[in-house]
Amino acid sequence: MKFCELVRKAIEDEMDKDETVICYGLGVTDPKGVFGTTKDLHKKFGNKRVFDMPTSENGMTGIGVGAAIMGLKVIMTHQRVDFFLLAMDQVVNSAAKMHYMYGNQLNCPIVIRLIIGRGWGQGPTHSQSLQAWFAHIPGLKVVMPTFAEDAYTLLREAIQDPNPVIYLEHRWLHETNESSVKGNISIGKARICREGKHCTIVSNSYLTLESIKAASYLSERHGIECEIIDLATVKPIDEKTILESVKKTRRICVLDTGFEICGLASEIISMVCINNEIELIDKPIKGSMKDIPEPTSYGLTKNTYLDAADISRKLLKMFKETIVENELMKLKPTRHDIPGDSFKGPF
Amino acid sequence: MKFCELVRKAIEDEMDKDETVICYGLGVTDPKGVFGTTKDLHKKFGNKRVFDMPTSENGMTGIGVGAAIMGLKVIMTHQRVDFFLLAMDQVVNSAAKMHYMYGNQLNCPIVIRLIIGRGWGQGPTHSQSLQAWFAHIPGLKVVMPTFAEDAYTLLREAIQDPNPVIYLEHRWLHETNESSVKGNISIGKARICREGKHCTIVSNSYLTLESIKAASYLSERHGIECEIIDLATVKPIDEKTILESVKKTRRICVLDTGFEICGLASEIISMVCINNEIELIDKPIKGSMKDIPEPTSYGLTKNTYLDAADISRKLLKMFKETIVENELMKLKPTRHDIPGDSFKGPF
Amino acid sequence: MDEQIGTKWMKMKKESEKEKKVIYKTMKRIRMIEEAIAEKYPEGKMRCPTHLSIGQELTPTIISMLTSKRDKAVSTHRCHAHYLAKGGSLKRMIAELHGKTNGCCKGKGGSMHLIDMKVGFMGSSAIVGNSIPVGTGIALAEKIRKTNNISIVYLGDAATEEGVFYESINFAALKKLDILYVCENNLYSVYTPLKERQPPNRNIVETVKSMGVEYTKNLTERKTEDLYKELKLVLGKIKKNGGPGFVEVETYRWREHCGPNYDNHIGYRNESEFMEYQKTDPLNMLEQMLTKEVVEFEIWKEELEKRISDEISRAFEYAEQSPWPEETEGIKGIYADNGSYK
Amino acid sequence: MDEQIGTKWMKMKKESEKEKKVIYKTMKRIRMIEEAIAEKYPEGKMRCPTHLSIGQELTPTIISMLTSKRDKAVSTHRCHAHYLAKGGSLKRMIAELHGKTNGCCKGKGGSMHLIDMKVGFMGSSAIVGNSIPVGTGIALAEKIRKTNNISIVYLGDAATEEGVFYESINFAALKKLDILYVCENNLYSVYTPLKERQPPNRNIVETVKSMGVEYTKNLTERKTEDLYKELKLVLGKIKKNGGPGFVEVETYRWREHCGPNYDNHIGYRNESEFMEYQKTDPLNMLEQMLTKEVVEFEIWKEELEKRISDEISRAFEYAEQSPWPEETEGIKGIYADNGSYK
Ligand SMILES: Cc1ncc(C[n+]2csc(CCOP(=O)(O)OP(=O)(O)O)c2C)c(N)n1
Ligand SMILES: Cc1ncc(C[n+]2csc(CCOP(=O)(O)OP(=O)(O)O)c2C)c(N)n1
Ligand SMILES: [Mg+2]
Ligand SMILES: [Mg+2]
Repeated sequence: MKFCELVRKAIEDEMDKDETVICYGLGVTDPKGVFGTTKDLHKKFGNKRVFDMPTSENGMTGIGVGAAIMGLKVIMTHQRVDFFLLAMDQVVNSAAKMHYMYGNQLNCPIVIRLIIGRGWGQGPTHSQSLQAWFAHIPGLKVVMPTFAEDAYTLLREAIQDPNPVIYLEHRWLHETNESSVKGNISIGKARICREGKHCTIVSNSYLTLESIKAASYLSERHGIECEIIDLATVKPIDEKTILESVKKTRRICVLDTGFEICGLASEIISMVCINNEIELIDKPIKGSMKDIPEPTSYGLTKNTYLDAADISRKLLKMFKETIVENELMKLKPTRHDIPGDSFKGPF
Repeated sequence: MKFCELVRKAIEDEMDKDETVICYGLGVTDPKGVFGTTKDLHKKFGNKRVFDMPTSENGMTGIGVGAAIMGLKVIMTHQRVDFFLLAMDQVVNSAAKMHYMYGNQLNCPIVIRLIIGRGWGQGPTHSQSLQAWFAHIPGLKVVMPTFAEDAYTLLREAIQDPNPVIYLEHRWLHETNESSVKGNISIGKARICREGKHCTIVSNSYLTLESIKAASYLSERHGIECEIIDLATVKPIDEKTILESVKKTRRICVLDTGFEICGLASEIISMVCINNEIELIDKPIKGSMKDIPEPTSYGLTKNTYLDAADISRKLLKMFKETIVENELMKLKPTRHDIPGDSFKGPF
Repeated sequence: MDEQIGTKWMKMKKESEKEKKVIYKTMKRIRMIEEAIAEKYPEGKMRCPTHLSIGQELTPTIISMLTSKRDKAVSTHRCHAHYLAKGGSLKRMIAELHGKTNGCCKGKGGSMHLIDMKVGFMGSSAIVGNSIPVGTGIALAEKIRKTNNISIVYLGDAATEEGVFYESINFAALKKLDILYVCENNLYSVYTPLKERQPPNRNIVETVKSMGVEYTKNLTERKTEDLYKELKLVLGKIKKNGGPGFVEVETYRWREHCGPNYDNHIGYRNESEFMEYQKTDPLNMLEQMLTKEVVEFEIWKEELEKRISDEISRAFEYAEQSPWPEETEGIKGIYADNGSYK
Repeated sequence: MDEQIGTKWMKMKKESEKEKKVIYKTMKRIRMIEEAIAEKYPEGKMRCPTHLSIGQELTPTIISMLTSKRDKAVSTHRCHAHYLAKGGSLKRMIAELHGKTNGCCKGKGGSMHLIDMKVGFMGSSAIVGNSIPVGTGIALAEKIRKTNNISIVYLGDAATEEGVFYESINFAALKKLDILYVCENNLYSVYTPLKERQPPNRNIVETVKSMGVEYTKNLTERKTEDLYKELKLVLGKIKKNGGPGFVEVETYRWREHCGPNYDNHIGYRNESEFMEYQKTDPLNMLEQMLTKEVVEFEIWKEELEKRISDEISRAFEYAEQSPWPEETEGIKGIYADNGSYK
């Protein structure tokens, strides 16, 4: 099953099991059902539990919080992270703090699904990937699945989590059906999705798929064995898994879909570098989105995103290996603004 | 002159010089004039240029943006950073991106003054220090003055800056009148406010005053000479000044008034650690706000904030010096929730 | 709306005496508690921003009389009267103001974050407008659960300037939620009068009505009888027919916005305006009326005052003797599952 | 408001022929441009989310006729008609859709971010509601500068669900800004009909009026004559007396929300509703009328279509031949002073 289908199935299964679960958001009940992730759920569960909503992001977040503290389990969806900027007051000043601020008397089980846009000229206001913002705020959990099966498992867990959980879906993952590597996953636990002894790559979301491609290439052509840690949960970060891996590899490359300044990659690098038990062989590598608003033009986005070729290049430099450009070119997609046939715009 | 008076003077001087400058915000024209920082300005400049506003943070930010792209220079004030969470859409999706997104045809000269609350039980929603959020967003500048004279210089420059500038004032600095050390300051330039060869302390806002106390103690009693860099501008970060200092001292302690995860301190540590020209002698030290919502109770805030004693302790550990607790205790304020007589609540 | 309600309840038959006394008792109690806080605040033991409700006791008093503990309420920075009228624990409130471990939020919330879920008081927020959608979501949950409980949302006049107010009203009307929005218009937001924030021809009641809210009304605390009748009517209709209601109630804050003092001297409002409102203070007016109407009211009143006064003393004692929270408590309870920090 | 305006303008004296032809010309041009975009979009050269204005040309056409280039306008994701009616450069718009360096945003903005400051088109935003306060701030600046220019804010029906709409209206009324808010109600937000977002008894015009906006009106594009008269009246009053205005105009989008296709088959709206609106399409109706009224209209029309068609071809040629932006352009222009990235 595809990522989007498994997101839908996670919601369906939880709604089946637990009648306190409700689900709403713009487009949730429309014929497209948020890229298929909520399609026809209202037909099964009725419009009391599954509904579309007014375009009122802040209000609807507060309403979700109110319903959640009354014991409903709330799933709210936004088609882009960017739209959710309107709701920061409710997510930061209400959802994140309530359990603490009211002396643990109530809790706020709300899952906020946010979709990260990419490609086909999404441009500056349809492509932001703000996990660092959410991770910065005490009281939130932040989940960012990569593999379709993990999306399922983590969403089910997020719905049952007694805390507010920000659940970030990458638009380019919706049509994928990568199954996860073996082993269980749960919130707070990163996934080692490739073992290796030379360098640890910490990555998340769509970038993990690029990392895997890069790692195969590096292994086959250069004998460099990367260990890939797919974060899966951005907060709380699975410090233990990361540190253990780095203790072994003594090299680290951190990749993140968000902006570079005060971003997640810097956090992880800092975490590794202040740790007393780790002595790195090489300087850490950081790969994030440049500190620029994303342009729209096909002509300008060519080098906006890191792909397997860029990642390989970074690692080859670290290992002082010769870079064979035309091999790297083969790691690039035909069209840089679409992942393949699965998504061709416009939205 | 005090910090708050110099903030006021900066606004007054710019309004005198440049009639396109306008200034508004909740309480701007009231008898208290935002802790004295805008007192009576409306009497001099009239209510077209200086006015109070409805409690509509997001709308009023967009309105400021609209006025700014028309060529007015806008100063907007909020009494707490926390209230401004309502306006993230306008600051991120409009102000920060407009110049870029519209192909450089217009620009958005708006200064957003935000006050960081502290002490007297300000609690979870009146004490947040979110500079990392703003620094994360391409297109914003972020200024955070420590010294009264710098507050003046940087605010004047911010008002004339053609870009949106977030200007963060710490509530505990308003009544201070520390004059800055010699040398010019400007946006993008950090201030070395103490020279030293053993360790670089990068700090900001009120924490710099604590760092200075700690550094004196460390120098006098332990012969440890800290170089203190007061960031002054949080974005763009003055990488050069920091790196040059660390090249010399080969040790770094980064202090920040914000939360620890994906915060400014992690960013600076990561920046230093990925730099090829720097080899540290000791692991970097990080000092930020713990990943918890701030509690209200006097009994719970005792160890919430770093003070000169905490900073000294961290550095003594780094240098493996003996820690004399009763000496450190003398570096602590009498009441941990007030800076002294200058601020005694309630707001 | 029913146009019959002008009838002078206050001058009506004996049965109403009981209600009047209940109102008086609740108001008086809140007033005395708030005055005690004001008196003791300068001692510096209640170390948090504190917004007193003195002058604004009547509306929450009546609303809580007309609703039950199963009905829910949320409130603002100025939440003491709402909390107390709803039946929130006095001891735990005073302990909270002292930052003590027996406080209603274990000291983590302070004066602006009161909560007592046992009586349906679901919390207050220090961010203007912030609790409006939360109260609306509470009503949504009640509706989904088919409980027939009403959600009360208290808000100030400035909160109607926040966009989230309209977003919430729209949703409540769309989903026909059983909710009453109570806008206590005390003419000021901090030191800023209405005219600097809203146009003079503004009519919030009309606005809310045009947005699809059926029961709306403009009220004032200067007319206790009408206020009681109207609130009874509105709440009755919500209970019976369902759907949202909105009332705007004119009221007046006596002391400074935040803190224990009077502040007429600083110049943002007229002494004469203040005097006018003091003259028509609902508590005093009610007291005068009861003095005339009720036999041996003075004796009853003295006893009442004594009782309240004792209760207040006990609450402060309780708060002062209540232990400080353990220091480690501060790093606990960030998450609901595994409470502690790292 | 003036109640005289019902007079049948369309049936009036010859002088109006000129206006009608101007309206027709502008609408027709926008329609043809949008249809050309729809036709070419599947070629995959315009690689950005694109929201067509087909069916919604009339209101911006009239408004731009009645205002000047000195007056300002801001718009939404569905901005093509607003931009073109205001006089925005066609070539630079098509180049922008192609992501080329001669695009009106140098390719950085795309279809949802059009701007042409020379004609007072101050930009559009892809975030629902986002440009409403920005347009309000523009009006504030004009007021402070005493220019007497009007600010036009275009918004969709869903944008009235965003709190910032009310915040902006309140401020415009408070400061008596010279601004016209134009809500184009096309009954849908993406695939969601009004009834799932707003209560049935909702009346946005009343709401805005109650908030202190003097000139408000409910209008429809189905009555071209009334629409013209009313907009003229409202804009005239704003120019003359100052202060804000608000109109809600019923309109209808023909194609899918985002993209070039028809989408009635997917089931969110009725084919019959669609047919009804097509029957009363203002452009067709105007064309029928002009056919009857104007001598040799067919010839004039053919020439017009030819001219527009040529213009469109030239614009697409211009766009396709326009160079891609240099790759380094992407990292330039983050700040207004020293444009480049690091
Ligand atoms: C979002 C936000 N903006 C500003 C403030 C600062 N503030 C605290 S109370 C207050 C006044 C609110 O006035 P009103 O709603 O009328 O309530 P009142 O104090 O009169 O009871 C303001 C502006 C805040 N707490 N939150
Ligand atoms: C804040 C925000 N929420 C949601 C969206 C997604 N979105 C894009 S267009 C649109 C529909 C808006 O409807 P309306 O305002 O009626 O304009 P129309 O498309 O009908 O012209 C929505 C919901 C967005 N862009 N911004
Ligand atoms: Mg008030
Ligand atoms: Mg619409």
